[in-house]
Amino acid sequence: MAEFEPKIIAFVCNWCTYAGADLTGTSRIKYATNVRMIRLPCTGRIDFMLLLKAFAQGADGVIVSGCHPGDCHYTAGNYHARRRWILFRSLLDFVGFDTRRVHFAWVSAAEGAKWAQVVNSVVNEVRELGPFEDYQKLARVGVE
Amino acid sequence: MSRIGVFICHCGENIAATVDPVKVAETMSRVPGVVHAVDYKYMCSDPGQNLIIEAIKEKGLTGVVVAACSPRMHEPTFRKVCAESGLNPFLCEMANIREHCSWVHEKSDITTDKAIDLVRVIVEKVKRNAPLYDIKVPVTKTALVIGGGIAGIQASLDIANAGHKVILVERDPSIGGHMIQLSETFPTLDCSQCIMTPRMVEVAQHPNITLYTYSEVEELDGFIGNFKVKIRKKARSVDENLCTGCGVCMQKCPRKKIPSEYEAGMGMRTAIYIPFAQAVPNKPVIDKDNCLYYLKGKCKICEKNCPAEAIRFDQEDEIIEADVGAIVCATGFDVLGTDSFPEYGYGKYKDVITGLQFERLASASGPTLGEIRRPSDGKEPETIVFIACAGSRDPAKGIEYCSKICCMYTAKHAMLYKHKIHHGKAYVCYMDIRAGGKMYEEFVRRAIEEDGVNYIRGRVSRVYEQDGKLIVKGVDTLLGSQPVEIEADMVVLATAAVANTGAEDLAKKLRVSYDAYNFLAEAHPKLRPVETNTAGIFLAGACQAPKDIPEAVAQASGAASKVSALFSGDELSREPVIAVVNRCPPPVFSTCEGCFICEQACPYQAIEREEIKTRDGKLIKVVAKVNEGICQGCGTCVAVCRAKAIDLQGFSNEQVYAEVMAL
Amino acid sequence: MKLGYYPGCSLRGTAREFDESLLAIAPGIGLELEEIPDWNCCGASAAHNLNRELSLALPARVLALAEKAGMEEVLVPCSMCFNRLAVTRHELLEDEELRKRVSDIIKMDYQGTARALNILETLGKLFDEGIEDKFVKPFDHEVACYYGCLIVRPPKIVQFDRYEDPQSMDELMKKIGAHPIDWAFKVECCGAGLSISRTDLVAKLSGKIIEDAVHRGAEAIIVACPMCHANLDMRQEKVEKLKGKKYSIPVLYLTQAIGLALGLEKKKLSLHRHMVPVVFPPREKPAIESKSKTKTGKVAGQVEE
Amino acid sequence: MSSEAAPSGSEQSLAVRLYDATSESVAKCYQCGKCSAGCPLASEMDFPPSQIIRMLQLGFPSLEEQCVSSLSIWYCLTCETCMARCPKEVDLPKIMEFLREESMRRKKTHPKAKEIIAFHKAFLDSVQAAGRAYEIGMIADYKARSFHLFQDMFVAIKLFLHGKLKLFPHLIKERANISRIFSQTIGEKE
Repeated sequence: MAEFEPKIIAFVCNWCTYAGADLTGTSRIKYATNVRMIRLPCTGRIDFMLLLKAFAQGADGVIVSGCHPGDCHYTAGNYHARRRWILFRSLLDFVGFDTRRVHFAWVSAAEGAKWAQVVNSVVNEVRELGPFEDYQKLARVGVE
Repeated sequence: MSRIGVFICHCGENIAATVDPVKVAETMSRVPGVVHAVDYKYMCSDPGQNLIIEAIKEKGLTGVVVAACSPRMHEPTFRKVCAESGLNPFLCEMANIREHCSWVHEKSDITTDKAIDLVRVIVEKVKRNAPLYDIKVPVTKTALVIGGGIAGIQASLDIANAGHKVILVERDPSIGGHMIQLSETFPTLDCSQCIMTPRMVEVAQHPNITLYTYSEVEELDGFIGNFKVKIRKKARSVDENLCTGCGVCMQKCPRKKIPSEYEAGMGMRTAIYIPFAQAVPNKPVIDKDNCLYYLKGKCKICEKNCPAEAIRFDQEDEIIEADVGAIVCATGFDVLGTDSFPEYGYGKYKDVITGLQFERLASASGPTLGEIRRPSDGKEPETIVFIACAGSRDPAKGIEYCSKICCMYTAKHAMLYKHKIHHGKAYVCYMDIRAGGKMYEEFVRRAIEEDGVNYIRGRVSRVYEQDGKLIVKGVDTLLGSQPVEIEADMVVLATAAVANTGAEDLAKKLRVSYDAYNFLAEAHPKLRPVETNTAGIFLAGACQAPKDIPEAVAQASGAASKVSALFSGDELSREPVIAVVNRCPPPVFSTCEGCFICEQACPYQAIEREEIKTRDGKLIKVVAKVNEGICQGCGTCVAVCRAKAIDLQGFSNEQVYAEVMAL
Repeated sequence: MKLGYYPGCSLRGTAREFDESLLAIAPGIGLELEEIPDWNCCGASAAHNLNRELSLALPARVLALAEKAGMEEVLVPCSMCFNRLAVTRHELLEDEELRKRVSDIIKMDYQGTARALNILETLGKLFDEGIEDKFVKPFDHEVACYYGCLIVRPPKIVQFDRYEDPQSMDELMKKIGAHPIDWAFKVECCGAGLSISRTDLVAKLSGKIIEDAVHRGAEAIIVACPMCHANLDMRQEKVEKLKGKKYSIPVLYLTQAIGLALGLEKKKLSLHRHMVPVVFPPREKPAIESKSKTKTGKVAGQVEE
Repeated sequence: MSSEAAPSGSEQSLAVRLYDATSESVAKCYQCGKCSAGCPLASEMDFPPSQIIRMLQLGFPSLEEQCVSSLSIWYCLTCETCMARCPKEVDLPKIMEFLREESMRRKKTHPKAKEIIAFHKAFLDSVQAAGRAYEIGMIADYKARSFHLFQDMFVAIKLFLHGKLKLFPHLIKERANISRIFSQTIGEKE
């Protein structure tokens, strides 16, 4: 079987990271194809159930990326996101979820190259971790 | 069942080179709900757009997905296309298969597969899009201008001349600000009062301007186009309508030895006073802290002598409420207290004065009628030393930043001194000369070359008095840092410009942000210098940072034009991407529990409280309500809502989850 | 008030009159002093001219000793010692790593609880407790209060008085009936550590100070620092040579002035140890004043005899 | 910053080593000159304080050489006037202290500083020996070092007559402790 290709879902804010990824494109910087981007107005919009949903859908890793602290288009959204993430992560830890599969990043509209590098590094890291099957297993248990 | 049309763009080779559009279109056509899927070389071209228009008409599409470049590029284009053909523009979305796919990956099936995923995601979203309509906010076409200095005056006049109403609020008894205190202005040396007073009169007489002096902004509510302001009109103890400004009261007032604010302490005033001859309005106020009647309960001499019987000791503060659509903040600056400079002996030695005090000495309307005389004994100073950066660029005792105006006004001071006392010696102890500006450098050179002002590079360490002389211990860093001692008759400190007192409180009242030095913060340092990050509130003049007159005036006109633009229509219309609280009737079933976590999360204080009552007015519960004028649509409230009672139009939970499920 | 006491070397040598006069007035003003056992030299300007760690280790030992003796506040009359102790405490508390290193050098663990008090703030506190009535013989003279450089510096660390134009000593002097003059050299440097090695420079600097004090009609210079005293008193001859003038203006430790006001006789205050004799030429005054000031005449007289 | 540090470290610029040793950065200084303006001895110095800083800022070996071999660093009275008034709160006394040590290590002390160093050494010797400064011994020692045998003789005699000079040093008990302090810092008495 060919090398495992992880499936990465990225939740990005419209003003910084989405634009940053556009810049990656306009500057033709190549990066791994594994990532699928979902555009939101602000990382503050991210309800962390979305992350669980992503994993339930078979994602092997998730990227959450928004504006740098202080640069939020909505002044404070990214702070709220970060605060909630800190709590949420400890919950995930508690239930034995490998939080290395969730990657938090700050990519501004000017950081095209950084976006490519973030994606690549996450893809490699998750490739190391291998496919995420715990949920499927659990689901199956539920079925049987 | 939704009928989605999918349009795949080749963007010439830009997409087609690495992604196979045909395959994408073909795959999409098999997605349930997709009734139409085509690819074309240039979707944004007229023929491309026509494909969409026709499809909408023929197939009766309920949603359109254009898979092409970034929505940041062409979303408006395609939404317009939909609108023209009768489809609600918000039912049209773009899948970004160029910047996020074709340009960043090599040609391969994987790349095409990714493109397919990206399109499918948007298709699933659009299936759940609801028609949205731009939000219209009415605009009250009255501007509030806070601060009656040159910036506030300029802004008021510009807005008023554009045909809009203006309310100008000034804290002091008269408008005029710092500029009216100045003697002559650099680099042209024209008399400040001569150019200022006509503007002040114009303000007073302008039909569109309502002037409230001796007043302050008490409270502000509302949002862009719809602010509600409370203004406290402090009691003057004088009936302005009766008072003729004859000035008898001031002649009779027994309290004559009160340091005048206008004269920066170089002259005296009475307890009932008009700050200066050209004051607008030319009506006195009673300074309650110094008036014998208010202090001791007896005197009332002014009342006895007032021919117009205008004195009102029992007058009380008045609260004026007004609706305004925009606000210009022009509260100006203050000069740093020099008590932080014991080594320069300000306050200890009479003849060590501040730049502002020198302005009064040099001003024809000043206490010495424009003659430079030292405060201690009224003698003409034979030798005068100007110390630059007294407080500026001094993190230890003053402020870290450069006050910007001092280099120029110090050069002006030295020049004025030389013009008035030809034989006198003028020294300027400076660190750097910062004379960036039209005709500024030339001005400084003129002071040095033509008027023979002696510039010494080096900070002064200490000033002390000996035998009636002020010994200035300086240094010349251009002479190998040799200590230099000057026996001066008078020393002038170029005191730093700092944020005005109360700037912080005002900023909090207006909900605009301010920097570490309490200067009000602009929305963007380069591209939005007159806006604040609160929509509808603009900045003018030195309340934002130290500025000289031309800069302050320019920014004031800038702010005025922003306001005029805002007032050009009867309504503001804005994108409907905002949060809404679920309110399915009957109200009892509103899923909002009223926990108001959203209230704390909202960066814009856009969450309001709404009481749900029965018909007979019994309170059922309090729920959240989003003020659509204020909400900017970040969606933070949606994420924190436990009951999932708030949703974000255009990025609803349903839509976003559907996107994830599509992967 | 009970305080730890660190006299420092000079108060046991060239500046013994400072020590002696302080101990002499202590009971009178309700001050109880307990000397730090086995204290050592603070290193003064020498140590921190030659080696930084030494300049910290020596004072650190003193402070550590005080701490061991359970002293929280230590009176340090010599302002050089005071400066060294205050700065050392500050630096060690700022930099834990440094504190460990120094603690290791001195083989004692200095925690930073013991802190140095200078003579001015100490007397200030005592005088606030209303002991004016004890000053039976007002020290009725025009005096120039000379603070020297180190008692108010570095402002950020010592955080005491107005560092450019200090007032604390002037206040003390007013309380004992003296008339402090307003002059310009309160905190100018006298030449301090160069006293022996570069007398010429010292004479130059001290010259300015004496000149201004005399010029503004001071009858005495009041000091709170052995260095200053040495340079203004011991070196006054040298200064006179340099300036080609005779000043012979007495230089008193403030403790001595206070002692005189308390009515102690000059021997107990070791006025005899000065190079410049402590005498006040009788001032000719306008008739009206002379009445009110007759008492003064006596005081001056007693000082002279 | 103890004197054992190898002189070889001097390949690094003085400014950098100064920072490592005292966390004082000369880059802070913007050369306003206020220190030189206030320094009581600026006019006597070969390089006024602000110039010393400037030379460190530029950091050319030749300039650093001039710094450590300057007379200024020995004339500094550590009266701290400069620091009290410096707008950037540069701790000049500390920097001077560092330069003096450097000067000694490089054996580049200014000839005119002979007496000053001699005095400081003498002072410390007496402290090292007795734990406290002991004037007669100190002065004798100083004269031996400085060869100013007769300077101040009269003053000394006067001092003695005024009972200000004790014939015998006061020895503290824990002298071992003191000598440890010395050996740990400036090393053995030469």
